[in-house]
Amino acid sequence: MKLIISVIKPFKLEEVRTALSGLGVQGLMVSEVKGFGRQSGHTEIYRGAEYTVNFVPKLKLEIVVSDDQVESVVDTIAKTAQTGKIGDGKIFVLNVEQALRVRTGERDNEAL
Amino acid sequence: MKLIISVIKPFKLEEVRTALSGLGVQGLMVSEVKGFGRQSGHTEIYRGAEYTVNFVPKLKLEIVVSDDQVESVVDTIAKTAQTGKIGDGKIFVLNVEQALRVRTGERDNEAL
Amino acid sequence: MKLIISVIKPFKLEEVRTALSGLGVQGLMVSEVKGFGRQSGHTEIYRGAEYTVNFVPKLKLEIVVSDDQVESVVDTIAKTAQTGKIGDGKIFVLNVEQALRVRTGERDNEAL
Amino acid sequence: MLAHAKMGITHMKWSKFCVFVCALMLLGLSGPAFAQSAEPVSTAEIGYVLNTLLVLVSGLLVAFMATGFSMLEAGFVRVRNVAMQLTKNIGLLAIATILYFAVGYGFMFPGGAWIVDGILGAFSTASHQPLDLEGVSVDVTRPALGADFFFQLMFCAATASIVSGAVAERIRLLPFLVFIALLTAVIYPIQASWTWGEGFLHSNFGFVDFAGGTVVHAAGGWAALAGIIVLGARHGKFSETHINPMPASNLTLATLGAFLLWIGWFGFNGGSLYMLHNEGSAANLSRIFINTNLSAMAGALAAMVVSRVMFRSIDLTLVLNGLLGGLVAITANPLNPSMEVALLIGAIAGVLVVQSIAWLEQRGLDDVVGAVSVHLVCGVWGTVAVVFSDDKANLIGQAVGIGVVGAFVFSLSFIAWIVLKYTIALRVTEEDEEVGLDLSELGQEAYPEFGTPREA
Amino acid sequence: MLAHAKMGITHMKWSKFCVFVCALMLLGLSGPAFAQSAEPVSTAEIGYVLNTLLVLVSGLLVAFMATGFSMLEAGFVRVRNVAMQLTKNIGLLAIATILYFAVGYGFMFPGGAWIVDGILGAFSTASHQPLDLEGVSVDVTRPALGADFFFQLMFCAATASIVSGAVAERIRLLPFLVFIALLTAVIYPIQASWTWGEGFLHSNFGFVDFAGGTVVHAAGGWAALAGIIVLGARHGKFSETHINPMPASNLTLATLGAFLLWIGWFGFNGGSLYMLHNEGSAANLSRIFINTNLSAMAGALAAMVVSRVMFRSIDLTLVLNGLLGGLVAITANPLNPSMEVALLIGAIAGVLVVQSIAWLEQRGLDDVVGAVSVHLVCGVWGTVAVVFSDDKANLIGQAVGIGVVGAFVFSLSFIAWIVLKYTIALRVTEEDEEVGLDLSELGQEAYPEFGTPREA
Amino acid sequence: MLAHAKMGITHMKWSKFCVFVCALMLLGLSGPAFAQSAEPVSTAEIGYVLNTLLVLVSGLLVAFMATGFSMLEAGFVRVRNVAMQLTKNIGLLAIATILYFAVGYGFMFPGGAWIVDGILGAFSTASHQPLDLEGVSVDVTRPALGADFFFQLMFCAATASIVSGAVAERIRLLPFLVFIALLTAVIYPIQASWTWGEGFLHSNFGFVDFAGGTVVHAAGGWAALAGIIVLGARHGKFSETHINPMPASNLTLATLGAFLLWIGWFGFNGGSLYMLHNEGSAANLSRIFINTNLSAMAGALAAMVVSRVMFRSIDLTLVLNGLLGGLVAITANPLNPSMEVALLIGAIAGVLVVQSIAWLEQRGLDDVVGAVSVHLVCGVWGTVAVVFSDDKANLIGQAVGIGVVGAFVFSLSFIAWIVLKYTIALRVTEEDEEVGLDLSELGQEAYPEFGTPREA
Ligand SMILES: Nc1ncnc2c1ncn2[C@@H]1O[C@H](COP(=O)(O)OP(=O)(O)O)[C@@H](O)[C@H]1O
Ligand SMILES: Nc1ncnc2c1ncn2[C@@H]1O[C@H](COP(=O)(O)OP(=O)(O)O)[C@@H](O)[C@H]1O
Ligand SMILES: Nc1ncnc2c1ncn2[C@@H]1O[C@H](COP(=O)(O)OP(=O)(O)O)[C@@H](O)[C@H]1O
Repeated sequence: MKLIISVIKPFKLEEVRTALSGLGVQGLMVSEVKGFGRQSGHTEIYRGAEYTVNFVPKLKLEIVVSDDQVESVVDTIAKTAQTGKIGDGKIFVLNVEQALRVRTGERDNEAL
Repeated sequence: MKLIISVIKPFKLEEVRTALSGLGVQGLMVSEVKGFGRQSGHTEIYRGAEYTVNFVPKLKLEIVVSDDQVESVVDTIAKTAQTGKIGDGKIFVLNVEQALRVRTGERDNEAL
Repeated sequence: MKLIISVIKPFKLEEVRTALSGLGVQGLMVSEVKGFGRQSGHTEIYRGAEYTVNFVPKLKLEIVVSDDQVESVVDTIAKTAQTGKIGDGKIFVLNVEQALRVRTGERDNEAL
Repeated sequence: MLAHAKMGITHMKWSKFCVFVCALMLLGLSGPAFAQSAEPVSTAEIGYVLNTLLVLVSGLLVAFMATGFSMLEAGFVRVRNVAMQLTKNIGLLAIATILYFAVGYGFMFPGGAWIVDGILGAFSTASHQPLDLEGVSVDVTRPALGADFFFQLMFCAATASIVSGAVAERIRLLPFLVFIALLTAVIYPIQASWTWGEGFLHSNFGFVDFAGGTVVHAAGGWAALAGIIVLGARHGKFSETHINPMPASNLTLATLGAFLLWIGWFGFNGGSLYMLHNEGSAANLSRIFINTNLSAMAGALAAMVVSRVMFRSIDLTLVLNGLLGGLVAITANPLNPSMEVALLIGAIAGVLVVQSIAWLEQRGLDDVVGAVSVHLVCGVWGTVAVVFSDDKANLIGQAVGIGVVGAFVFSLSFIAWIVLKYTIALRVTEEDEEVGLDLSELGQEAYPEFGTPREA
Repeated sequence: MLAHAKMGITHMKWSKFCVFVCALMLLGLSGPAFAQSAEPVSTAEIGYVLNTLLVLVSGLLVAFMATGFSMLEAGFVRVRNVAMQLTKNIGLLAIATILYFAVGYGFMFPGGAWIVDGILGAFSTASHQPLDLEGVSVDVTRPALGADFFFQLMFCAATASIVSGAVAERIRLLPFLVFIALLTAVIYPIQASWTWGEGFLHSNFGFVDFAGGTVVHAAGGWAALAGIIVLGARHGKFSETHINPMPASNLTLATLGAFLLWIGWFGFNGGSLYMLHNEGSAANLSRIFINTNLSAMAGALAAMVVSRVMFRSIDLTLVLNGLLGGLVAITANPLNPSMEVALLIGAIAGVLVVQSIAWLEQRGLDDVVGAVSVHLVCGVWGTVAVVFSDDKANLIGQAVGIGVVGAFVFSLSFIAWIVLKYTIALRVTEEDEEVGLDLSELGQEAYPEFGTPREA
Repeated sequence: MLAHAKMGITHMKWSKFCVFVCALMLLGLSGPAFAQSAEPVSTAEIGYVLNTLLVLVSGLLVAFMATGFSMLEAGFVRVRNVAMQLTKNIGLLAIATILYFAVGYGFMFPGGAWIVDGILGAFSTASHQPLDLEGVSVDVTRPALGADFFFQLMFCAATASIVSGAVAERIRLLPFLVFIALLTAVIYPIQASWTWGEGFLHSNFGFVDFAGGTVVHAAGGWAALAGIIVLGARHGKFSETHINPMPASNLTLATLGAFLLWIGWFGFNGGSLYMLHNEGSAANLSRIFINTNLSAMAGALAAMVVSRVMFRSIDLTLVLNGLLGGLVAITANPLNPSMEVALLIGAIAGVLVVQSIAWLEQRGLDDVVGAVSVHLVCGVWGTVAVVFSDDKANLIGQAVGIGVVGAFVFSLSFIAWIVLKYTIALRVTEEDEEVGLDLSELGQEAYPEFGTPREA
C-alpha cells in the first residue's frame, strides 16, 4: 500500500474528491495547511505598514491506496487539481507497511 | 522506527492518549482533519436548501515509536478507539529512517 | 527523496523558514498540531475547577527534499529551532518514492 | 378585536381608579376627557407624559437586558451549543410576550378582582387604552397603562432568561419552551401579584421588593435551580474524582452581554420608580442610577479579588458574574441605601457569587452560566439587605416574602420539570449532547467556518 | 458658513408655518422669541421640548438599527467577506449623512416649494435653526427642526442598509457606494416626499404609511431586488441541479444584529408619532411599543414553526428573518391595530418571510440576508394590512401607494444598476469572489487568527 | 452612612447655590420644600425633571461608550490578549466608579472650596441628596445633583478607557489598575476642575471646551502617550528594517465597538448641554446631534479616502479610527459650528488620524488601537477649531488650555508610569508576552475552541 500526500488549491477539493470517488477510492483525510513555495504570498498593508504574507492557504489530502491503484490516483489528482497556474501543488507517494480498520480489525488492503 | 498514523473519532482522544501513556509512549501529535470515508456525512438544511456535508470531523494522531513498540501501540489504539460503529477510523504504519530530538540532538530511538 | 517531518515551537517558524530558504529549500507545508510529550501542558483554573491542558500548541513542518539535501535541512532545523528548553520538538525522516508537480507534471527531484 | 373603550389593563394600587373608570364606561363613556385638546400642553398632563416616558425608555433598557442575557449565555456555552442557546432566547421572548399578554398580566395585576383573595387573581387578557385616550380619564401621577404593560412584560421575559442559561447545553428545545410558557403565563405572574399586584405579601406582611430582587431574580433563580436538579449535569462535567471545566467559548460575547445587562439594569431599577413627574422623583431616579452602578462595580471588584485569592488567578467569567451579582443585590432597594451601603451590598454580593458557584459545583449541580448564584443567592441577599436602609421593611416580612416566593416557585417548577421529564423527555441523548445541540437539534452550526477547513 | 438666522430645514405639514417664519425673517427677525428667557420653564415650551426629546431619542434608537444591520449582515456573509460588509455599512452611513444633508432632505420636505407640484421638490440644503432659537418663533406642537432632520436622516440610512445586505459577497465597493449616493440623495427622498412631504400620494390618494412600511422598507427592498437581478447570484450558489447553501459565518453576530434592530425599531415606529406633548400621545406611544413588540414576536414564532414544518428543523437565520418581518409588517401602522391584530399581522409576516425566501431562491435570485423577503414582501403586506384597522386608509389608496413607489424605485434603481454594470462594472472577478472581497478588495481579513496557524 | 440632609455633591457654577443650601441646612432644614407635594406636577419643577432626564439618559449613552471602548479594544488586540483587555476594561470601570466617588468628584467640583485657589480643590466625597429632596431647595434650571455625578463619573471612566487601548498587549494588570486609580482619583479630576469646576482656565483664560475635547480626550491621550513611551513597544513590533503589523483579531467586534462609541457620543456631547428646560435648549440639543453625526461621518469618509490614496487599499481599522477622530474633534464645541463647518472639522480629523498613526509608528511608538491619534491629536485639533465658530473662545485661551492640561497630565502620568516601572514593573516577560496575557496572567483563553482541535 502507498500513502499519497497531495497539496492542492482549496477550491479544487470538491472536484478532486468527486474524481477520486469515481475511481473507487473509499476514504481520505483532508487538512488545512499553510503552503510555502514558488507561489509567493501577497503583501498586505495594515494601518500603513506593509508586510508579506509568505504562506498561501492550501489543503493537504492524505490517501492510502493499494499498490495497483497508485498510478490512477496520482494521475487523477494531477489532472483534476491542475489549473496551470503557479501554486497548483504537489503529489508525494510513500510506502505504507501496515493498515488496519479500527471498527473491524481488518488489515492491509482490506482495511482501505 | 515507525510512524503510526491513526484517524479516530474526536471524542476518543482522551481515552487513547491515556492508554498510550500507560504503554510508555512519550509523545505524539494531534491534528484536526476532515475525514471522507464509508461513514458518509449528513445532510443539513440551510434556509430551506438541503446540502450534504461529505466530511466528518476526525482527529489524526501521529506517533513515532521504536520497532518493538509498533505491535502494542497499534493494538492499543485499535482497542481503545473502537466503538464498533462505522467511522471508527484507520491505523497506518510507515517506516521512519531517522529521528532527532531538537533540544538535545539525540538521534533515533533515543530521540523518541 | 525524503519527507522531513518536524515539530517545532510556533514562534520559531519564521526563523526556521528563513534559514531553509537560505539553503535553497523551495517549498514546505505548515500545519497546526497539538503536541503531547515530555513538556507537559499547564493547569488552568476555570471558575474554581482546576484542569490540566495536556496538549501544547506546536507547528508541524513537512518538507520533501532530494536525498542529498536531507542532511543539511535536518541540521538547519535542528539548529534554528533549538532553544534548549524542553518541548523544542523532533525531526523525523521518511522515504518518498515518487513526487509530482501538479502544474507541469514534472516528476521526482524536478518536482520539488 | 377588542372594543377600544374596554380597558383591560389593570394595575396594583389602581383598584379604586379602575372602579371609577368602569363606572364611567358604563355611563356611556361620558367622563371628562383630559386629552382631547390639541393645545400644546396642559400642565396637568405633563406628569403623565413624563412618567410614561420614564417607563417606556426603561422598558427598552430592559430589552437591552434580554439582548445581554442572550449574548452572555451564547458566550458561556461551548461552540457546539451556541445556535441553540440563541434560538432558546428568542423563543422565550416570543412565548413570554404572547402568554404574558394573553394570560400573565391579568394574573399579576388583578386590580382587586381575585379568585382567592390576595393569592390568585382572576383571569383576564391585557388590552389597550383607546387611541388618544379619547373618552377615558387617567391618573396623572401614573404612567400610561400601556407603558406599564410593556415594562412588566420585559420583567417577565427577564425571569425566563435566567432559567435558559442554567439549563443550557443539554435540554431539548421543546420542553424548555413548554416550561417557559408555564413560567411566564402562570408561575411568575401569580407570585408577583402577591408583592406587586396588591396581594397578601404586600398587604399582610409589608414585604418590600422595589425592583424585583426576589420577585424577578430569586424567582428566576429558584426555577433554574429546580431545572438543574431535575435535569442533571452535562455529560462529562463531573467525574468521580474531579470537576471537568467546560470553558466558555467566547469571552468577548459574554462580556458584551454583561455590559448590556449593566446598562439595561438602570432601566430595570430606574423604571421601577414609576414616576418622574416632580423634582423629588428626578432626584430619586438619579440616586437609583448611582447606587445601581456602585453596587455593580463593587461586585465586579470583589469577585476579581476573591477569584485572585481563592484560585490564584483572576477569572473573567467570575468577574462578570460578580458584576451581575452586584446588580441583582441592589435591585430589591436601589433607592434608600447611601452610596457607602450600596458599595457594601455589591461587594458582599461579589463574594457570595464566587463562593456559591464553587459550592454548587461541589454538590454536583451544573449551572452553566452561574445563574443560580447570581440571581437566587444575590437576590435573597439583597432582599434581606433592604432592612438596613429602608424603615418600611422589617426582617420578618422580608423573610416571609423570600420564603413564600421561594417555596412556591421552586415546588411548582420542580413538579413541572419532573412532569416534562417523564412525558416528553427533557434531555437530548448522550450522543447528541456530545455532537452538540446545534447540529443534533437544529442541523446548523453557529460558526461553521472557524476551526475547520474552509472549503469542506 | 450659514447665517444662523437662515432657516433651511423644512418639513411636511409645515408649509404654512414656514411661510410665516419666512415673513418674520424678512421683517428683520423681529418676531416673538419664546426661548430667550432664562426662566426655568414656560408651559408653552414643554410640548416642544418633549416632542424634540421623543424624536431625538428615537433617532438614536434608529442608529442602533444601523448598528444592527451591520452586525446582521456581517454575521450572514461568509468569513471572507466580513470586513467588506462592515466597510460598506460604514461607507453607506457616511454617504447617506452627507448627501441627505446636502440634497436629499430638501427633496423630501420641499415645504410647498415644488418644481413639479406634489412630485418633485425644489432643491435646497438642510441647515440649522439659530442658537437658542433666538429670533425665531416655533410651533410648540412640533419637535425641533433639527431633531426632525436627525430622525429623517436615520430613516434614509436605514433604506440604504437594506440594499447592502442583499447584494453582499460579490459587489465591488465603489459601484455600491455610487448607487447608495443616488439612492439617498435622489431616489429615496423624492418618493418619500410623495407620502411624507405633502406630495401627491398623501394629498390625492390618502395613502397611509405611518412609519415607512412602504416608504422605507418596501422602497429599500425594491432597490435591493433590482440590484440582485442585475448583479446575478454569487458564483457557485446555483448549480444546474441544486441550490448551494453558503451558511452564515457567525450566528451570534447575526442574532445580536437582530436584537439591536428589534430595540431600534421602537424608535423607528415610536418616533414616527412625532409628538409626546399630551396624555393622548403618551398613551399612543405606549401602544406603538406594545404592537411593535407583539408583531415582532409573532413573526419570530411563526417563522420558527414554519421552518420546523417545512424543513424538518428550525433554522435560526429564518427565525431572525421572521422577527424582522414582523417588525416590518407592523411599521405601516403600529398605532391603530388592537393587540390581537398586531399578533396576526406579525404571524402572517413570519410565514411570508420563510415562503418568499424559498420562492426567490427557486427563481435563482440570490439575496444573501433575505432583505427582499423581509423588507419588500412584509413591507407590502403591512401596508395593505393598514386597511384592517385604520379607517382613514382604503385599499385603493394603499395599492396606489405601493404600486407607484414600487414602480418608481424599482425602475430607477434598475437603470442605475445597469448603467453602473456597463460603465464601472458591478462585480469583482470570479477569482476575487472565490478568495473573498476582504483580501481581494481590502487586503485585510476580518478574523486573521481564526482557523489558520497562529504564527503564519 | 451619610446623613441624608448633608449634601456632598457640589458643582461648577453652584458655589452660590451651595452656600445658600448650606445656610438652609444650618437653619434646621426649614427651607422651602418644592418637592414634597404629591400633586401631579408643578410647572416650576418640570425644568429640573427634564434637565435631569437629559443628563441621566446621556450618562447611560456614555455607558454605551464604555461598552464600545471595550469591544473596540478587544477587537484590535490579538486573540491571545483579548480576555485580558476585557478584564482591564471592567477593572477600570470599577476603579473609576469607586475612586471618583470617594475622591475624584470632590477634587473636580470643589464648589468654591479650594485648597489652592482655582487650582487644587478641597477633598470631599460625593454623597446623595435626601430622598424626595425633602427639606432641600433646588435650582430648577439645573439637573439633579445625582444625575450630574453619574454623568461626570462616566466621563472620568471614558478618560481611563482611552489609556487601556494604547498600552494593550504588554502591560501587567496590577500596574495598569494602579495607574487608573491615580488617573481617575487625582490627575483627571484636578485638571478638569480648572475648566469645568470654576478653576483658573475657565475663570482667567476663558478656555472653552464644551464636552471635553481637551479635558477628556486630549487628557486621556496624553496619559496614553506617556504610557506607551515608558512602556515601550510590543515585542516584535519594530525590527531594524521594518514595522511588523499585528493585525486586529476581530474586525466585527472592533466595528461594533466603533458603532457603540458613535451612538454613545450623542450622550457625551448632548448631555454636556446640561439643560433641556426650554425651546432653545431643545433646538440646541438637536443641533449638537446633527453636528456630532456630520463630523463623525466626515471623519470616516476622509479616512477611507486617505487610506485608499496613501496605502492603495482601504483599511477598515483606519476608517473606524477616522470615525472616532471625527467624533473627538467636534467634542470641544458641537453646538456652534454650522453643518458645513462640522463636516470640515470631521474631515480634517479623519486625515489627521491616518497621518498621525503612520507618524507615531515611524517613531517607534506602539499604540495598539490608535488612541493617541484619535483622542490626543483630534482632541487638540477640535479644541483649536472652537475659535472658528464660537465668539467666546480665542486662540490664546485655547492654546493655554491645551498646553496647561497637556503639560500637567503628561508629566504627572509620565512620572507615575516611571515609578510603577521601577517598583512593581509594568510589563510581562517577553515569554509571557509571546504566549499572550490571557494564558500567562489570567490562565484563560478568550476563544478556547477556535483554531484548535475541538476535543483537545
Ligand atoms: N518541497 C516541498 N515539500 C513539501 N511541500 C511543498 C514542497 N514544495 C512545494 N510544496 C507545497 O506545494 C505548494 C505549491 O508549490 P509552489 O512551489 O507554490 O507551486 P508549484 O507547485 O506550482 O511550483 C506549496 O504551497 C507547498 O505547500
Ligand atoms: N484510504 C484511506 N486513506 C486515508 N484515510 C482514510 C482512508 N479510508 C478511510 N480513511 C479515514 O478513516 C475515516 C473512517 O473511515 P470510514 O470508511 O468512514 O469508516 P470505517 O473505517 O469504520 O470503515 C475516514 O473519515 C477517513 O478520515
Ligand atoms: N514519539 C513522538 N512521535 C511524534 N511526535 C512526538 C513524539 N515525541 C514528541 N513528539 C512531538 O514533539 C513535541 C516535543 O516533544 P517533548 O517530549 O515535549 O520535548 P522534547 O522534544 O524537548 O523532549 C511534542 O509536543 C510532540 O508534538
